[in-house]
Amino acid sequence: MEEREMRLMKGNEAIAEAAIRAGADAFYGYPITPQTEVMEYLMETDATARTGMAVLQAESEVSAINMVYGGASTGHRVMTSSSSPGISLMSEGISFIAGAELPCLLINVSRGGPGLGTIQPSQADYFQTVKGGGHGDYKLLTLAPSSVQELADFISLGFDLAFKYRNPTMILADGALGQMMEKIYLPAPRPRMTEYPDWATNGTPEGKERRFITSLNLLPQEHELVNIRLQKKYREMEKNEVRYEMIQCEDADYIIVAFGIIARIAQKSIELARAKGHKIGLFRPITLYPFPYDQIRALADENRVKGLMSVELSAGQMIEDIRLAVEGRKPVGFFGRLGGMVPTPEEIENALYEYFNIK
Amino acid sequence: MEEREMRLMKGNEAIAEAAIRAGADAFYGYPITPQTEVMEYLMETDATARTGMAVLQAESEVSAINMVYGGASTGHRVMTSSSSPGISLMSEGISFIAGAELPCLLINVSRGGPGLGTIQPSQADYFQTVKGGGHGDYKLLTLAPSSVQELADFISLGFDLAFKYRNPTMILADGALGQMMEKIYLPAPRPRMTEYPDWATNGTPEGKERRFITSLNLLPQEHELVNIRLQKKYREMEKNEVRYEMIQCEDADYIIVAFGIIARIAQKSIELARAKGHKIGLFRPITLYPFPYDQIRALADENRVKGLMSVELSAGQMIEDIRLAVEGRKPVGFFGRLGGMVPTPEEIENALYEYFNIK
Amino acid sequence: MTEEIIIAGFGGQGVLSMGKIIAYSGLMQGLEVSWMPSYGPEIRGGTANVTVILSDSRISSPILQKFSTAIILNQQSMDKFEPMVKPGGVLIYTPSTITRKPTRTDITIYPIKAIEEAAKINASKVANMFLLGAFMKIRPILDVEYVMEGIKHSVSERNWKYLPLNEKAIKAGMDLVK
Amino acid sequence: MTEEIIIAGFGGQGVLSMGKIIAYSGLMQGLEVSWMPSYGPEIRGGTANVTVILSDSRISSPILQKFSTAIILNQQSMDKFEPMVKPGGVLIYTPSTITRKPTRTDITIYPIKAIEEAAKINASKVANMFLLGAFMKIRPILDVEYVMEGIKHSVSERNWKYLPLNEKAIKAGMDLVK
Amino acid sequence: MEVNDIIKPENLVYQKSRLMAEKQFNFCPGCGHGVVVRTIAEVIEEMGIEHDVIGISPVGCSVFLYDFYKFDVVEAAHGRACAVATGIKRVQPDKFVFTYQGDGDLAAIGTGETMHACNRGENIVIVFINNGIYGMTGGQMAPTTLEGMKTTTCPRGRDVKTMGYPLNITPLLAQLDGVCYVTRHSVHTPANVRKLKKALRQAFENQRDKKGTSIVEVVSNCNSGWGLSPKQANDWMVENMFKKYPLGDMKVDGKLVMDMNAPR
Amino acid sequence: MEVNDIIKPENLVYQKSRLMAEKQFNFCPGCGHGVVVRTIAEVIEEMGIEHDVIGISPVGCSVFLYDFYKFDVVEAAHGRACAVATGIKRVQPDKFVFTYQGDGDLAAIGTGETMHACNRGENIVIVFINNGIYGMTGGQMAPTTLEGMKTTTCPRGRDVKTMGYPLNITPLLAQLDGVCYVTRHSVHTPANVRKLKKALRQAFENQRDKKGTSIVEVVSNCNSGWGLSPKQANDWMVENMFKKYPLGDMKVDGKLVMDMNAPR
Amino acid sequence: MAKIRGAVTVDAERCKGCELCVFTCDKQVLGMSTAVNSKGYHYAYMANPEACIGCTNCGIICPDGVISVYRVKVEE
Amino acid sequence: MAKIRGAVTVDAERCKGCELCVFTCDKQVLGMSTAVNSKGYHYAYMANPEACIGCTNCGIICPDGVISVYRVKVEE
Ligand SMILES: Cc1ncc(C[n+]2csc(CCOP(=O)(O)OP(=O)(O)O)c2C)c(N)n1
Ligand SMILES: Cc1ncc(C[n+]2csc(CCOP(=O)(O)OP(=O)(O)O)c2C)c(N)n1
Ligand code: SF4
Ligand code: SF4
Ligand code: SF4
Ligand code: SF4
Repeated sequence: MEEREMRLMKGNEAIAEAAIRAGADAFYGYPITPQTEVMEYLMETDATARTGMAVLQAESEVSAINMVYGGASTGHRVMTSSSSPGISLMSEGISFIAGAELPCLLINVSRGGPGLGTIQPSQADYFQTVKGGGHGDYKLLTLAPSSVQELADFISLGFDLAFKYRNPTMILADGALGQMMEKIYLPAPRPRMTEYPDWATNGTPEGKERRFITSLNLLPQEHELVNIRLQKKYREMEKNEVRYEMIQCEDADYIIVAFGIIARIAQKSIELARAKGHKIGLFRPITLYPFPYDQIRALADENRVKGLMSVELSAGQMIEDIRLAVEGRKPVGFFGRLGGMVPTPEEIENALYEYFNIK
Repeated sequence: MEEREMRLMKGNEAIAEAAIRAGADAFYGYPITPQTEVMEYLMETDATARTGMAVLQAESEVSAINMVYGGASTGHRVMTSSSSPGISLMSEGISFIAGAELPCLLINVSRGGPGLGTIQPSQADYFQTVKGGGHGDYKLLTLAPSSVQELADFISLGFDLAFKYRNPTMILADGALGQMMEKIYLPAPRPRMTEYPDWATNGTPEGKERRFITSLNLLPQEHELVNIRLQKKYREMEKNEVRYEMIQCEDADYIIVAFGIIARIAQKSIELARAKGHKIGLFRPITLYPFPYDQIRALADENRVKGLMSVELSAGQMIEDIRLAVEGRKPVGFFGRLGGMVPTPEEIENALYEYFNIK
Repeated sequence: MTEEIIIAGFGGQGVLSMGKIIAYSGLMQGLEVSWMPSYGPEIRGGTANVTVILSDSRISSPILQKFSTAIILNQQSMDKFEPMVKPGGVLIYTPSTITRKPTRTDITIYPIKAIEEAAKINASKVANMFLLGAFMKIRPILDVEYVMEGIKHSVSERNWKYLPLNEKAIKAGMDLVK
Repeated sequence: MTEEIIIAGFGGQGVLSMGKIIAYSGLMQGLEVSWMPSYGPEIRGGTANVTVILSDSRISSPILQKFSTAIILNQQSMDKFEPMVKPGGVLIYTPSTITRKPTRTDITIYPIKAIEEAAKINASKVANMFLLGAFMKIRPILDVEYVMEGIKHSVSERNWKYLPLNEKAIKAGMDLVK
Repeated sequence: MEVNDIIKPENLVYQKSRLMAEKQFNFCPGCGHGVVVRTIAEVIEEMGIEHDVIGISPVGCSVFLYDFYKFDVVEAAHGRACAVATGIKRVQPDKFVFTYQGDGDLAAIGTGETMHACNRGENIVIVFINNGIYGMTGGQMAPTTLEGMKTTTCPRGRDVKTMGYPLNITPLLAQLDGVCYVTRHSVHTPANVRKLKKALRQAFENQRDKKGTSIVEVVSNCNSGWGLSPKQANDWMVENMFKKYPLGDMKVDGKLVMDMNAPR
Repeated sequence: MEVNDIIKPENLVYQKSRLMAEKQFNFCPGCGHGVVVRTIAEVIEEMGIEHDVIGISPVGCSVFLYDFYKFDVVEAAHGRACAVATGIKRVQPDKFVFTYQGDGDLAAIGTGETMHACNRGENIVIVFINNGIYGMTGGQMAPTTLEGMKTTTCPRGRDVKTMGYPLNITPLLAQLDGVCYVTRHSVHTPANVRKLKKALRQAFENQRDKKGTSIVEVVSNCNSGWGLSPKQANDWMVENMFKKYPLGDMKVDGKLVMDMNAPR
Repeated sequence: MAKIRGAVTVDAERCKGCELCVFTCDKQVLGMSTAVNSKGYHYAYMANPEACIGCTNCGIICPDGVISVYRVKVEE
Repeated sequence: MAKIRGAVTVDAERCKGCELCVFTCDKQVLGMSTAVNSKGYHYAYMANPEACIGCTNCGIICPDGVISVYRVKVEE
């Protein structure tokens, strides 16, 4: 009876255990701190023996993402995880996967950049994840967990969304989430797939039309149609998949917007501030793409709300999306720590007081 | 007497000839359409014989960008050029170059994505260039030429800015610019460097302190300082290096914002519209990073201006920067063609009429 | 004055180089020029075309959907570009490689037997120069002397020995226009 | 109730595993817990520390700058964490590995000779269990029975044979607190 | 007897495989790619495995492989065919997976993917077209370009001192433990095509028998890139390419059969 | 005679090279990395070329090479040291450029860069530390991990059928025309260290004489990753690693000197 | 005595005029048309049909697979 | 007769206690301290200084380069 089993687990281990339970068919990856425990756990607990899942250490991240491309093209549930520099190496492959409309699960347990940087937690890959990354007009469905429990829960959700839209899902975590242990309830195991989608190139059964997977269209008029189809799909995602959490926003004069681990810390700041009588609320985007523009705009539209502040482990990236939502309605402040540093609840609290001149 | 020599040249050839004349020390690249002629021209005209410049065909883009990293670390003028998928493969290396603060020149003669896409012109790598791309908080000085002449002129400018800020410069061109021939005046040749910057790891002369190049800082408190230094540098660039062109904006009721080749086409649209009595202006960002936020905001602040429209060869990327500049002051419309398609002047004209309900 | 030309045919028919010569000639003559090919199909056996613009003022868009002159060397290109000639414009084509004749009545149409005539003087390789000559006669923008300069610039030095042949072909092409 | 603990020392002194046992024990006892290491230095020979939070309500930030209890095993960690103990908090340390004694007067300080005592019974490997015992005595949050459960969960089965030794060490550690 | 009396269904002795799709090849006239592509289809047809085949097209002149076949094909990014094949094979170990790759794809940008798939002994077939040049992008130097040979990125001939030596990669791959079968062929004569077909069959049978990686190299022409007519290109190939890349088996059934001391 | 009478500057017969910086190594106790790093410094010091040297540190346990030396060092991205070296050497052909790389760096993620730098005969020195494991990230499987050997990503021992075979890469690199010198050493005894030093000297002299690529492999320990004490690790290495990776020269002055038919 | 007679069909529209079949046929059966197909290629045809023995060589060598080969045994 | 005497210094603060020098010294000169340095390592020292012949082996094998070796020729 493995259902809803309680465990104390590292985030990275939770990813691995949840993947096995989500019926993942393959994990292709390459070691990199701070997420190496994902593959180590899969190997240690012998995922292959447990469910038949394939686990393979690739020779590089470039290879790993292209293995994912291959596995995904057959309609199987395949995944990889890496950390910032490794994700950069995957950019071309990710663009190919998005262009060929293949479902798969990507995980970035990100660390401080640019370059080799540090191995400490960072959110400076926000832009890379939701705007740029690879070339061309594409979007990754992006989930941002803020606890080990969510990290685990988002694995099967991530796969399901990926298959729903034939689009890669990215889970943007960070080194702290990967390394910390928390109590989690493990999701109930579900079996691996036995039926694969119609488009999958997994060998053409007799009497069926053969399939092919490509992202190439030399004729621009044809390629434009592909792009239009992609954009339509993105509009669908934007309509259906926005996820967020609001904490004590109902009466808040000021709103902190933060995702991932930093939302947890900001929540503590809010407790501290409220104890002093300051009404602060927390808006936590759970999907970074699609971004909860409308919900943030609605908050900014409330007369009560005097301002918002983006708190990030970066020099200010998500703040652009917040500003795009707010469009000048209210001031949008910023507080961030860089290069692997994590602020304390008090620092955030004080930054808020300072920016909005709260006494 | 090679000064200001007039030529009919392909954009790609102009890049190569201008690089030789800019005193480039090395070109490391890998063939990819639509920019392969850059290296071909360097080989055909024997750049090495002309100036001693090193020209090397790498085994991949990953290798090419890391060769650039190496050459740049010695304080030499090194460059590469590629097109969209190749640039994606360079993402990790670019992040390393930015993190280690190395000057170099990167060129993206971009094509339609995502994935293998088409080889036709596109601007869908805007986000990749100015926001995301590699991991971490870094910025590429980005120049967007709209003619073969500018393409040539931006080579030495690009190198000079790169050395001024110890930062990579990216020239974001597109397949049309790379492939078209125009009359250009070639820049006067300048010699290769003979003195290298102090920080360069080109062998420590006797009595000097040795140098090293890295982007690693395991201690996050130290890495945060590096990031703060980077951010300061970016603020400097934002102060000093914004470049743009305004065409007939003085009396314009509506402003088209467009960069690169598409600005040329939009200019024709403006001619057509003005012939019909519609006062349309063109704002052309020349630097995409730093983006001319203030100038666009100032335009949007003018009472006369009723709206702006972003015209792009993408699903809408630069429009986010325009909206960040405008912040709701005026409506911001969008017209774009995707996946390698290029709109006609008439299409743009009509899109403008439609969006702003002009009759 | 702005002349907006499309030249279109199979790869190998000298389409791009004819465009290049026109552009170079314009340059020699002090005009603004742009030359924009349908580039690098990374596939073989497709059609090739090039847009050449000559103007006495700055050229805005190098990419066009309407042309003042079309020079057409195969059927596919005829199908595509006949409708894109501006009313009052010119369409030049090689009848031997065309199965369906152009039907527009609001433009001037010139069938030019460049291929046959070139074959007659054993100069099939310069059939495109016959067309160039015809174009020069029909649209008298470029002077022969500048065009010869233009050719000189657009071919490598070791091919200069063919300059007289080219000149001959151009002149013959001019004569084909009645 | 929220107990915010920092445990810090050299890698190899059992810092992380002590934290893990505390966290697991809390879990067994029905508390909310979080365990946040200073992780994977990708370099060797540095210091290791872990933040463990036990609480009867949802834990917000797993990363803290102020602690109710600090358990310190080397000088570097003493320098860093002594100032981070909340007024009224507790600081436990191993005197033999510390050269500069703590000086705060607004907290309660317990030197615990865990290393020497462990050596005495030939159990240097479980010196950290002595400290655990002392902690349990000083901050009576965790019951021994749950702690033994916690140890069982946090070590692999083949190491269960050491459970009695661990229990002995914990009890001895408790006795070290006067 | 008239020709029309002969051309009757019952007299048919050769036609292209029914696994070839209607789409015409985009290859240049006379390019060896076409022969290889067709021959693969013949082998798959004869083995009757078309319902269990997944092909992988590379980026290169054969990028449109997926347009040419009537079975499943996945288009890989440039150089990554072996990684894509691995990704497919590991979740579908009972399917037949083959890659089709040019020299730039397999031996330049894809060197790492190729080496490691072979070293892992991925149970796949690798068809490797060595034409000494980058065809698709218009004739640049490839790793396999011969010394002194002219391409657009070595217009005065490959200078091995600065540009590297012609990379004879299959003999190296043959030495990897995971590799079962390595053989080199050509398609310039019908006899050679027949030999290639046998080799391809052997390769797919190895895969069926789970013997590890099989590599079939085809030394081919690129008449466009070489600037020669198809016939001239084949002649040039025989005279020049075969010296550096001699035809024959290198490894059979896991055993090296080449002269290890031969110069390469 | 008292010890203190002996310990006098004039009696000094051995100390670490003056090219070593003050910073302490971050290597684990007893790791072979330290010995190799120091030995390189000795060679550079003895050749008097420290003003013309640029070293390249990889990503791996030796990532901080730049902290250890008193000459110029550039830190490369994981696997790209050979490309970085190429980029440097091509603009500074008269400097001495060397890379220092682990097995993951050189033979997994960097396979392409390594192969092609060697094939181009880049005139550089490659120092290759083969410890059969990924040290820096905490002991995962490397391409060179032995069959059956346990690591965190093959906790039940490397299963060559699914995880690939131990990759013996230097004999392959030795077969590339651009490569001048390939030799394999170890640092577990003073005699071996002395041999290594000679080899390193040879390699740098090759570079001085513009002879192409020189590769010095060092079979080393990773006691942390292997879960052994330093002494045990060295013993295990002698017994197990040397079988698969025997010490000795493979190529000298452009000529192969290894038994081409030996099993690898 | 039995004699082998062969014949081939060439899909003229798809022939690219590479002439490899012409060079390959030992019996000099094939030749190239003077006319071109819609792609502008001269295509192969049986210039000397009597000589064909249906050996399939031309079919095997044709890169574009446009040749089908037929063969009969004829009693003389 | 001339005899060779040697001695070594160990930078105790930088010694990581790997013991490789101890195993390497044929003359059993070196031993490990019971005390630890500030990093917590037991460090090497000359346990048997008389025996040292200054062969440099310990210095060469020390991964951290903490050993310096001295040698004199002593006339007996
Ligand atoms: C990442 C990337 N780099 C470069 C290219 C451009 N490109 C397309 S095909 C090709 C090489 C083709 O040569 P080869 O693999 O030898 O195959 P061939 O065309 O000769 O059959 C290159 C460099 C690309 N598409 N993607
Ligand atoms: C792109 C990228 N992928 C992965 C890593 C993580 N990483 C750091 S070092 C290393 C491997 C180290 O092993 P090796 O090269 O054998 O050197 P060693 O540490 O054993 O000396 C890895 C995978 C990284 N830093 N960058
Ligand atoms: S370019 Fe070369 S390889 Fe490509 S199709 Fe043409 S002849 Fe064949
Ligand atoms: S079948 Fe044989 S004989 Fe007949 S045309 Fe073909 S090659 Fe010639
Ligand atoms: S081989 Fe095929 S394509 Fe070539 S000429 Fe003959 S029939 Fe035509
Ligand atoms: S110098 Fe030689 S004899 Fe002296 S301690 Fe070192 S190894 Fe032993």
